[in-house]
Amino acid sequence: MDLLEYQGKQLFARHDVPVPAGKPARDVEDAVAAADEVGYPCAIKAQVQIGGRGKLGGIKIANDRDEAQEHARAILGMDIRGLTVHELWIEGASQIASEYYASVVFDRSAKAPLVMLSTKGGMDIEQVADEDPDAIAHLHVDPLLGFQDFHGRRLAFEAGIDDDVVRPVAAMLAKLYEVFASEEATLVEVNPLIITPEREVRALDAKVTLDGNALYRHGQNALLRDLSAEDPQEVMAAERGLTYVKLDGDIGILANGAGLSMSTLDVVAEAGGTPANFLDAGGGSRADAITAAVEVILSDAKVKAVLFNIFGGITRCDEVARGLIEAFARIQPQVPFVVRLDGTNGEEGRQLLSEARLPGVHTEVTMDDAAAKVVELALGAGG
Amino acid sequence: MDLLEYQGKQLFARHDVPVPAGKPARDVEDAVAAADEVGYPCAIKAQVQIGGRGKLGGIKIANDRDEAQEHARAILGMDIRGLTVHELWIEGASQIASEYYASVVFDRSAKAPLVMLSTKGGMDIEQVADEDPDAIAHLHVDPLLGFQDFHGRRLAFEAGIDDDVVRPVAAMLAKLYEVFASEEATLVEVNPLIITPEREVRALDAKVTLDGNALYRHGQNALLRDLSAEDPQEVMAAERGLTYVKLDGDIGILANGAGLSMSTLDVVAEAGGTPANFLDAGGGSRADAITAAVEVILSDAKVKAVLFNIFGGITRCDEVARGLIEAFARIQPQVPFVVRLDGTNGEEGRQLLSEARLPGVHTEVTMDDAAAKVVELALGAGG
Amino acid sequence: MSILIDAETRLCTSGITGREGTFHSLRNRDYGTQVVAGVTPGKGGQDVEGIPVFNTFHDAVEKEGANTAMVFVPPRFAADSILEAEDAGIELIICITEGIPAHDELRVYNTLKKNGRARLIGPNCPGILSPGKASVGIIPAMFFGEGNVGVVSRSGTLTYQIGYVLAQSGFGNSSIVGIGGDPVPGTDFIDVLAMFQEDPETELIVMCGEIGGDAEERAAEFISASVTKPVIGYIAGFTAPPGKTMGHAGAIVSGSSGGAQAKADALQACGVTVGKTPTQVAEAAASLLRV
Amino acid sequence: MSILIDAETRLCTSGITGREGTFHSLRNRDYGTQVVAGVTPGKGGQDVEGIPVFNTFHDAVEKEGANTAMVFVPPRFAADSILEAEDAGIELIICITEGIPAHDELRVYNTLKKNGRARLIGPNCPGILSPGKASVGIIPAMFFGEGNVGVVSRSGTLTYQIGYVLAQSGFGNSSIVGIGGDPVPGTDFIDVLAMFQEDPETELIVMCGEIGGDAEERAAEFISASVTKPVIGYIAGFTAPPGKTMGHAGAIVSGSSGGAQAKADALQACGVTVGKTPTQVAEAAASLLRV
Repeated sequence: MDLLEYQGKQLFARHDVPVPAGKPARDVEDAVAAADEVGYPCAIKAQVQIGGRGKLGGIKIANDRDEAQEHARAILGMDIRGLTVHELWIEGASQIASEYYASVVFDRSAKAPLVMLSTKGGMDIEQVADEDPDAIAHLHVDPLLGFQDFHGRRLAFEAGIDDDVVRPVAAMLAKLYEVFASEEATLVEVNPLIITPEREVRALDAKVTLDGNALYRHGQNALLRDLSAEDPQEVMAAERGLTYVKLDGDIGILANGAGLSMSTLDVVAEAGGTPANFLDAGGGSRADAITAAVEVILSDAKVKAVLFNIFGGITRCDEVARGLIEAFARIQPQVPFVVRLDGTNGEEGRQLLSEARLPGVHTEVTMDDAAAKVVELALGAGG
Repeated sequence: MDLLEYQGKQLFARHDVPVPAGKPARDVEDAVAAADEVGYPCAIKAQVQIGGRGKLGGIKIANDRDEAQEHARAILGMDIRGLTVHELWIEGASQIASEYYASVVFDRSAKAPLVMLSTKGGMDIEQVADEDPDAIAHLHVDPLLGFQDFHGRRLAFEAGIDDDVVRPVAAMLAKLYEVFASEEATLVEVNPLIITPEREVRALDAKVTLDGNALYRHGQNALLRDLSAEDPQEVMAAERGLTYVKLDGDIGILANGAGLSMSTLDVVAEAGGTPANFLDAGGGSRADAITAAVEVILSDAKVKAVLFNIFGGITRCDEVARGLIEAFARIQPQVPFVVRLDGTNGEEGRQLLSEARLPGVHTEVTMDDAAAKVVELALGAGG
Repeated sequence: MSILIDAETRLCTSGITGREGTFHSLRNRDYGTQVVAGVTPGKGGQDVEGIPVFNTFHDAVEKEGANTAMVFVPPRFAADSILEAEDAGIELIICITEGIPAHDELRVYNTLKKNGRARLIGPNCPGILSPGKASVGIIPAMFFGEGNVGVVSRSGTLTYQIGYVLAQSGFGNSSIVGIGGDPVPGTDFIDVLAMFQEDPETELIVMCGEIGGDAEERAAEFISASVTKPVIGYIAGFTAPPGKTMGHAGAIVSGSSGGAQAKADALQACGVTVGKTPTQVAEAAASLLRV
Repeated sequence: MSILIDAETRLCTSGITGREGTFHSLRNRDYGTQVVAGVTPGKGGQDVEGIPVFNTFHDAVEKEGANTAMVFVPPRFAADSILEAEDAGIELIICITEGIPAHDELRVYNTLKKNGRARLIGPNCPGILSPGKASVGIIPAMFFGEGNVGVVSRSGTLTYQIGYVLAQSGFGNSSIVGIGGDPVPGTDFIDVLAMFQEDPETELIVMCGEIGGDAEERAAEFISASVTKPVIGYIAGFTAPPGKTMGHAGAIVSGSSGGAQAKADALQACGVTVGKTPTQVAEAAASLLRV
């Protein structure tokens, strides 16, 4: 779960990571009140889960109330790389002597957290990594031991930050690691980490990704989820225990298991079609999950045909068939379906479907044939 | 640092270990007020850092105010195995369905914490260990991993506690481990851990030893130290950075390093003397530490002669000599001293002493000769 | 021959009294696996259709000689169950559970690695099938026969799909190993490739990867250096747009590495035949084995 | 020959710019030890009488090839310094610092054991002296000459005392190793006994124990099983009353085990000659070596 900047900063504050004082706002009036409270000059910052908003006009400095109103009005509702700004964060403008970059990420290859520090803050760090990799000091932390003081010192000395801030920056890294470990984050990134003219260290931005699987242990964090900032269909799917990712095409797809689901997209693409979505009905798909999945897929108006590709392991094909029958009873789909059922209870599932004689439902035996058929149907519908 | 029962229980309460509600008291009036507040029946418990007080009359149940007053009066000031009771703990009397034993100890051999659970609570656990070792379930915890849920379950099942309290007792063990690890204890013991008739789990006693070396990280715990319950000479020594243990004999002993100090006691004993104390002046004894040490040693009126046995490593013998000269200037000891100085700057030290011509100070070259001499002097003084 | 599980496997299921735990334990037993015990704390002394249930893995090991664990408990209890199995001396732990917190996986992985006593397969994996010998997990065993193709895969259903296509082409399997799609799998492609390389029955290896991470790239290097048997690769996720999470926590495309094409290229550069669809994998297997 | 340190030792002192750190580093250098670097965070680039100071152990290893660390920092920084030295690739770490929290020692010990890269001597120890070759720590080297007696001890000053008595009786030393008296020593008697057993120069081993713990009892078993060279034991603390702490955190007599007599008995039962005073140790050494 990606947090908005201000949510990340509130999390930081709980772990004594210094952040500028600020307030969130959801409309212009609140934003102006917040700016008055925070004081001028202040920064009006779009809260969206995507980087690069500064260059796109999503962050502006207000020197007085009029400017605060003007900027809040301009930023609220603006589109930043496909995301609409629903929320602002207003914080006191910081004076900056130096900008650093700091992060803790979950490194899958090393199976350990990776901590990074660079003096090239405020920039696109991937670009820094490409062009000047030595400018990023990094090390892995033994997760059984945790972050030690020497880790912080070593990063600070290797990154070549100013001598007088080695200790506070090292201490900041320890706190960011604490956020990472104790909040069960998979990413904690601060860019820029600033040094003020008074030589204070402060997190000017916060990018935090929490592990959704661990939220049950962090009740306070679970409340941070901002459904309005997420794709409504993806939210609908997630509420029903499905993983749904919207894509650009016109062939709705349901499969079980992430690997088979991705493979199904690939095979449909190979056959000349364009998938409308990725939908993993999960390992043990039951009838009601299948019904929900059909609803989610058809909520995308672009869908012209739907492919069900099920190979049963835990999933039982008869349950999938029942779910499909139930879905048809409830929502009478107007687009053709191609259904391929195989694996556990595959025969029972195919038998149920055949008996139900659902309108517009075609069955196929192989994945390749099913893909070919659904592409043909979608082209026919679109043509 | 050994905590009194009630200090341990207050620590427990901070970690959500359930304990009976209670109040401390230092005089009869406070004790009665505390009993009134806690309610009757209540337990009036002597607070001393030693076990077995129950059998010696240090714990009594008061059913009303008169009894509370009577018991408080009886227990305050009583002597329990050489310790005077200065403080009471008054807590609500608990009803007991079962008594268990639980502890977490620092196991030096295994270099890991050892957690124990037994249904033979309320008894001397060393006796249980001797007579019925299978009655104590125990396991080591990997300190890098920490206490896991399965540790608690396994101990609970192996100890054979009642089925219905397996979960709460396992959870209690996890909390006791948390006390051990997060407070940096070397011992956390609960005897008895009780099950009430309502099937609630509760720590009826608390024996906690904190690591004195780690107190700087636990400011709240450092305040718990009860100097009035400790030997005044040992406190005086500790304040001066010395490790002093009072013994029964008449030969005052100062050496540097725990091993050499103990060896000095042994050699004096071999020579027929009885040491009055153990005093380790530490690794880097300076003049002022030596002066303080002489004061501590001589504060014991039984001392008839004093042996200084110094072999210099970090300690420099000239500093020891200076300290001794300084001590003589300040306090004019009335008992003879035998001084053996060797090692770093030994010659300079001996030279300084020889020039100072301190009254009653004999120098010897070997440890054996020094021991023989001091025994001779003590016998002479005593005879 | 087979790898990891066979007729000597003595399985103990954690969470055996749950719906899925019971269902799959019995299926595994029906297949011929020695399912000697189950663990459900508080239900020690009961049995599940004749399989004795214990309170702890320690009891299951002591009383029934269990040497393999299958973990089927909900995600919040899974890490603890894996650690308990290892502590009890189980040498092979197969964790089916999906949705375990990533930091739990990190802790478990590093603890098992430190102690060096047990191998973990998964979590979030379908298990292992050694056709004709033993099945541990949820792989629908009826589709697979004995043979000489070893399969290792990050994905469950994709494994069945590919195994099924191979079976329809007449190939049987030495073992099928699902290593799972989670961020911190207990066992990597490399570990399983090394086992197949050593296994005399295995003549061809099929490796199914997917986008995210660099396990396939590292496997490619390992194949180039240490695997002499023919390997066919398959990568799912060519159609996945960058930056989108496709179900498995693992399936995240980050930057230029971790993408399906990069993985396919890495494998091909190391001499691995890469099929673009499951059907192509079967065709490649056919042509390689008939040489 | 000697054990642990010799002419190849390249020492880096952590805390070199402190009073004691400077004093003993220079003494060690005066003795002939190659003191190649020091570490004090924030003082990188300075030097201590020609010994370059670095900000991190990593720099000291990279730039000066340090292979041995001496830790002289205050107790609250010592665990971190040991872990840093190990992380930097130092293989032998000698920690002089006294008063390190017990849980820090537990964490450090178990981490070093897990990683298997470095040996820790101490903490709370006087260091190691290999007469004529190198001295690391605070042992007053002038009293000891080259020879064939290996000494291992839990106590600092007691070690000097016994070594001195031996020297006065004409015995020199292969190496003198102080393992320290703390609850969790990085290196035990057994480890050092094994090294002396393998060291061709060592013909006799003197082992100085003290009350508390069971390290001497375990050493006795090891000697019985694996040490063929003669061993003389000494135990301090016969006069210590039970239940009193005698300075070293280790010196606690608990129950019947851990007492001086029990330890002496255990050693004697395993064929070790036990002296009751340092002088008796020297006499025993004399009679054994003259046989």
